[in-house]
Amino acid sequence: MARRRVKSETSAGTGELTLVEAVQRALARAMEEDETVILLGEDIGVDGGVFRATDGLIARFGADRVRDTPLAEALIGGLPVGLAAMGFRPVAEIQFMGFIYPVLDQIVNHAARLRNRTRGRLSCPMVLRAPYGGGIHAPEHHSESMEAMFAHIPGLRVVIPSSPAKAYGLLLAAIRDPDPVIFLEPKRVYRATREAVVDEGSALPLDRCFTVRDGADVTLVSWGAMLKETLEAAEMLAGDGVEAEVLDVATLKPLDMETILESVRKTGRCIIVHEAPLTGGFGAEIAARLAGEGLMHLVAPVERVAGWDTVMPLLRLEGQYMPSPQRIVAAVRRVLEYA
Amino acid sequence: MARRRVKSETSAGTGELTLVEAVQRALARAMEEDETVILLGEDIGVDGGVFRATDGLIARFGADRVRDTPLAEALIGGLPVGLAAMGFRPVAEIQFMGFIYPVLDQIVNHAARLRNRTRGRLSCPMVLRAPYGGGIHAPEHHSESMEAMFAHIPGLRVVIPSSPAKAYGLLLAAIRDPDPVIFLEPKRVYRATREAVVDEGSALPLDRCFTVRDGADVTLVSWGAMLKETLEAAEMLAGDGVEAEVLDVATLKPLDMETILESVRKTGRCIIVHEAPLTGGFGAEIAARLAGEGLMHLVAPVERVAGWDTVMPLLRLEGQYMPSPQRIVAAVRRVLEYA
Amino acid sequence: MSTVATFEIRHDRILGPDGKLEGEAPPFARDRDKLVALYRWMVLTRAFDAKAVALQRTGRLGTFASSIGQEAVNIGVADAMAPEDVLLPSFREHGAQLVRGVTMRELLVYWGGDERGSDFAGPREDFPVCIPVGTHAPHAAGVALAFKLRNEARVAVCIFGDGATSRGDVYEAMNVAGVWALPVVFISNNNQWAISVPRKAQTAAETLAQKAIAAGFEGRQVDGNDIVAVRQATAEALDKARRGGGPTLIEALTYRLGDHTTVDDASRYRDDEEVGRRWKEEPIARLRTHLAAAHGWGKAEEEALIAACAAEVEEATEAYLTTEPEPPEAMFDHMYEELPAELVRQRAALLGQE
Amino acid sequence: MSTVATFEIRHDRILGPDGKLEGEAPPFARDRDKLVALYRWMVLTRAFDAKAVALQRTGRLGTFASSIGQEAVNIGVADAMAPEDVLLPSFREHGAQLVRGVTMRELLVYWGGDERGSDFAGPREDFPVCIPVGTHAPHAAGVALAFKLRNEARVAVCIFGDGATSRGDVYEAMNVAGVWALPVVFISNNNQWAISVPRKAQTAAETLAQKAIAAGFEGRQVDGNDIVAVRQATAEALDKARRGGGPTLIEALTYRLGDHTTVDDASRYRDDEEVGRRWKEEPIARLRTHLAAAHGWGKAEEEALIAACAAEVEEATEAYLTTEPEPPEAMFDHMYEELPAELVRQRAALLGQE
Ligand SMILES: Cc1ncc(C[n+]2csc(CCOP(=O)(O)OP(=O)(O)O)c2C)c(N)n1
Ligand SMILES: Cc1ncc(C[n+]2csc(CCOP(=O)(O)OP(=O)(O)O)c2C)c(N)n1
Ligand SMILES: [Mg+2]
Ligand SMILES: [Mg+2]
Repeated sequence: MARRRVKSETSAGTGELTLVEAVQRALARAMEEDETVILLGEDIGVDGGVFRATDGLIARFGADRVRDTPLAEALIGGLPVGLAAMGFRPVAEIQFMGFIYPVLDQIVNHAARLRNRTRGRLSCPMVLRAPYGGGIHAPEHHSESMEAMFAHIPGLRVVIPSSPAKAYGLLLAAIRDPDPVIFLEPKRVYRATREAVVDEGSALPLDRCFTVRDGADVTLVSWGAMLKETLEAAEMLAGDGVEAEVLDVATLKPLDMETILESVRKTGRCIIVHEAPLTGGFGAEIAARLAGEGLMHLVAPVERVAGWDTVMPLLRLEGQYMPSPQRIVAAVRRVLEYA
Repeated sequence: MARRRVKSETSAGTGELTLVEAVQRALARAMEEDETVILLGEDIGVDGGVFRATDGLIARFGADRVRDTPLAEALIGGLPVGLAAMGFRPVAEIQFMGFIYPVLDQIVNHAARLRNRTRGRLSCPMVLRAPYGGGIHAPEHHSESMEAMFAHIPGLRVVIPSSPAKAYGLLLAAIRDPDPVIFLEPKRVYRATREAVVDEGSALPLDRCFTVRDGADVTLVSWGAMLKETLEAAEMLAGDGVEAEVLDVATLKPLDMETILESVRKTGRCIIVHEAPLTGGFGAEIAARLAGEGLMHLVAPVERVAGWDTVMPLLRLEGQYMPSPQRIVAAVRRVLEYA
Repeated sequence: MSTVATFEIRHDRILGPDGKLEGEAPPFARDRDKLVALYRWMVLTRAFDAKAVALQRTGRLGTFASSIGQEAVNIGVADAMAPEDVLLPSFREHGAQLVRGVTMRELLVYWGGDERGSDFAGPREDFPVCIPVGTHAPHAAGVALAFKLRNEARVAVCIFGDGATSRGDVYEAMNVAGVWALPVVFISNNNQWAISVPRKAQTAAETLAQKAIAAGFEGRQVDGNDIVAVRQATAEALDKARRGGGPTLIEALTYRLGDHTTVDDASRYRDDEEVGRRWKEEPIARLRTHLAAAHGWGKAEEEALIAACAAEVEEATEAYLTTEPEPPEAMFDHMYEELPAELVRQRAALLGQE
Repeated sequence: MSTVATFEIRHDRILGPDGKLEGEAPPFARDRDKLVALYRWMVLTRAFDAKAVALQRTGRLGTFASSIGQEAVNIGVADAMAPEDVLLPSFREHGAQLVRGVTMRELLVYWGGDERGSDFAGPREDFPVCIPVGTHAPHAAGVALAFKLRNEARVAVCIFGDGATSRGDVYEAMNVAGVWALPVVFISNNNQWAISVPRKAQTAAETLAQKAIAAGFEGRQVDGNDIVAVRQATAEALDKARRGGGPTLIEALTYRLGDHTTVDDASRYRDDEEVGRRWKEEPIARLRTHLAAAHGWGKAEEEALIAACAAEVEEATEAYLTTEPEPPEAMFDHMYEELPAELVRQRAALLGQE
């Protein structure tokens, strides 16, 4: 189907948006630009999504392009493969990451390899969106962070925005990307802050880490919701004259290791912060690269401040599970003891 | 149901077995010992499993305890949860790892957390067996190695035997373990070698790495089918006077890091070898630990010799995908250049 | 051309919307004490629901899914079960859990964000609520297989919603239950909505009961606001399962009178007019009308019962609010029967860090 | 008690085992050229199958799944399709793929372990074979949705086996196809076995056609060894789908005369007696008998056709065996439209290491 540019209904320009509003704007922008973009998911239509990420889109683009699916996650993983192979750019939503596992069969066995297994004859430009992570006192099974599972799958891109502006630019890039992208949204940040977002359709790169704070003493690497704790830790450290450089990985796959190495070359110390369980989390990949190409820059052990290797607890103990600025600062203090 | 010891029909004692025969013996032994052990899977009954891992068991234990399921992997993940909660010890088989993804929902959301989410009221002593890995020129989707996905899930144990004797002892331990165990069998080794196996029901520990070759110059860490390539590499190196210590991780979760650290303390160098794609593979976790607790022992970068970050190719290029002794030796040579 | 198979789906209603018994009623439908007991459970459940919502609104409970309007399904199903049967509920079966012996305090502890709420003192083998929709259906098949293998005359009862019938694992579980003739009863608590998605958008099947045809066993439909029909159909299905007759799927037609959960706003997607209409069919008033007309149920008895239920709920709430918090290390202590070394270290780190 | 829904499953056979037309036959069933063309495709498919098995036995092909005995389903379905329709085959639909325009050489290249075999020169939008059983059913729904959204009069045709009907994703795909009235035809190529598991052990459903009842659309059964009935039922389903009538599930009753694949030994789990009986119903002989009796098909024509097919197969085999191997870096070159830096490095490492 020919891509047709539809004249923009959105009053382009800058606005102070929350992350979830930025997601909605990016979806609207992409749908206007390209009529092959269609949305699929549970409660994304009249309800506008349980987090309102698709608020108003069914009214604007119609029920053909904003489709409530039956309650069937394996289907939500598989329908887009057929659509994408026929030239559409489906953006599917899984309501919470805890319900994402049934899509893995479709993502690993089909979406991520359709291009390769047909030697380029068919491809799969789909985006799978899902809110991830804890911190909003959601019910059981609603607060998981399983990005590492996806980052291990060849053929995918895995993107996690940490702010409204990044959500907007990275989601547009993900939708325009010719290959499948897993786009995980930190629901804890959905409404936590507002940021100026220029809604003019410009995308951010899908292969770049962002340096969000400069510093020469230690490198703090994180992504998604944990950027907040990490930046708070950097503030606390600055109070004691410790300058932490903070990197937002943003795109886990493909990983921009150059930016991380460059920083560690300068600081010699690295702490990786993520919410997912420590063992086998994506922090391990970054630490492993540091143990490899980066080893000669390290003056101190690489520490990972992560979720414990336990099930994400129900809300009463949730706070004790998530990495805190205090845990990050404590880790930094330990690595600073090495000279 | 009370556990009842049934007198052994197996002529106990030592025999030269292949790995798949050792699996069959362990299953038979466990079923004799404990009538709550029951097998579930596709073609495990009259056919004896497509690899014959359950050969003859339906004749010996009956169709009630050796059950062919309908062709439904999500079910094969979920049925055992109900059985285990009611006091059985189900051992379920997924025919090939490429078809294992539909069980993840049940494993992550239920099997791995039933004990925790009921604070011990219910538990899930199930074993999920699956042949994994490449090298036998199987069709598309049959040769994956996705152990890292499971090793990231809190509440599981993940075990990968590398030899007949280990398969026997570790599988018995897995079945007797009170918590869910993912047991991945290197199908490439199924019939590749024979080894003396003492079939007297003694299990191996589920929290131990095995040192399979001593050496002081470099530590080679691997598991499953890759032990063969790793040992071949060690042989080649020995020819040139390089003594490699070879460790068989065997149980990836929980990881016995002590044994690995002890070796690296001695050698200062570590190469991790696995068949799964490099990025986010379980080798990353081991390398990350070395970058942390192990950093001060490292004299050279930790290298990972792994599958490429590509889809496992069809059989023509399979050999080019799998780590070879040559690639391992080349990595060792590189790390030996550091003094 | 020949016809190789024919099927039909029956619908049952015994107690009509006007509170009158239609057709022939089972003995218990004429037993005043039994009916009053069922009525009391429904009233208690609604009182509990209201309290839970109030606690959430005031920040003393987590997100909660009210079962208002669906009490007849919950109570009718659970009351028909034998104590030794096993219930596998979804997240909207508070009434059924109460009848099974789970306490209101335990339910509040769970919905308040504390895993101890699923460590029921009462029905030790009942499953905890299942949040991932439909994923408990395979467990029910497994539980039923356990009973069959042990030749126990017990039945697994799995309750899920209308939306859940779209999930492949629910189909896979029903299919294996059919081919292995497992002692399990599947209840589709059809409240017409899956959050904002109406029943009609979920499937083109005229009834949800006919989902059982694909699995080769009986599916039937009952008026889910008629507790007599629900209890009777469940009793028949349990009896069949106990006698080796295999599974049954019962579609209970009811209506979700409230929001999906305390974080949902149903006015975004359905109009009050529809809800108003459905209030006229709700199960509690229906039984009350019948009790009044047929059994002289009066104002005094009604007020006494309401007061008693309110008191029970208050007591449970009090017990919940004064429950000692669980220490943080508890998140480690039930991960494995024996905690691996690595987790022992992490547990220590957690404590050290406080 | 009332009845709220009734269903029936029809079974069709037009060309009987004795080679005689039963009941009323569609025009094409009386068209000699058409019947000969269909016959030729079936004979070619069987010759191809035999060659592929021989190549595997001699180490020149990977594991292969023969479709011997199931040719009528393959050819009947594909021949009814329009070129612009899209086929989503399982791994046992070689005949259907050939009719669609995939070459024997391409099929051999794929089964020989080379991804280029799925880069069809002919039907560019047809899907490659699907090895994970049933996982292509959701793709078929997606393809059909694409057609519907573009108002194209095209239909997705998804073929899977009897075992596949136990998979939840096949059910989920059928359910959404029903509720969205998607232009898709599902064909269950029921060869009575899923490796060693007989059809009866797969489900208690009397027919597989009735799986469609759970999804709210028509399911019908045909004699899968009767190519006339298969083609006609498929044509009717395609026509209905094209006219906006939504999906159909066709259960084609046939039999797997060979082993499951070249690594299977069916004698472990089924007796030759059964297989011998089934040989009497196989589709090629059936049509040959009819051609001979009704259209004077003779020895000369038969021998010429066999020889021509053998020659085609030989030629394709020769082309396959002389296909230049793909360079190893090809495993990288189609992972992404643009190869990320990390993979560029790995690709170089692969080449360096040779
Ligand atoms: C697998 C899964 N997907 C999505 C959700 C989010 N969710 C919670 S309840 C619900 C709707 C369930 O509808 P239904 O089965 O009819 O049960 P009801 O809520 O009406 O009782 C959804 C989509 C979930 N909990 N699990
Ligand atoms: C999801 C999945 N599980 C298991 C297998 C292994 N396997 C290959 S074919 C097959 C049986 C398929 O039976 P059926 O659907 O009847 O198709 P048939 O082989 O008879 O054509 C099995 C179990 C697979 N390929 N995919
Ligand atoms: Mg509902
Ligand atoms: Mg079959």
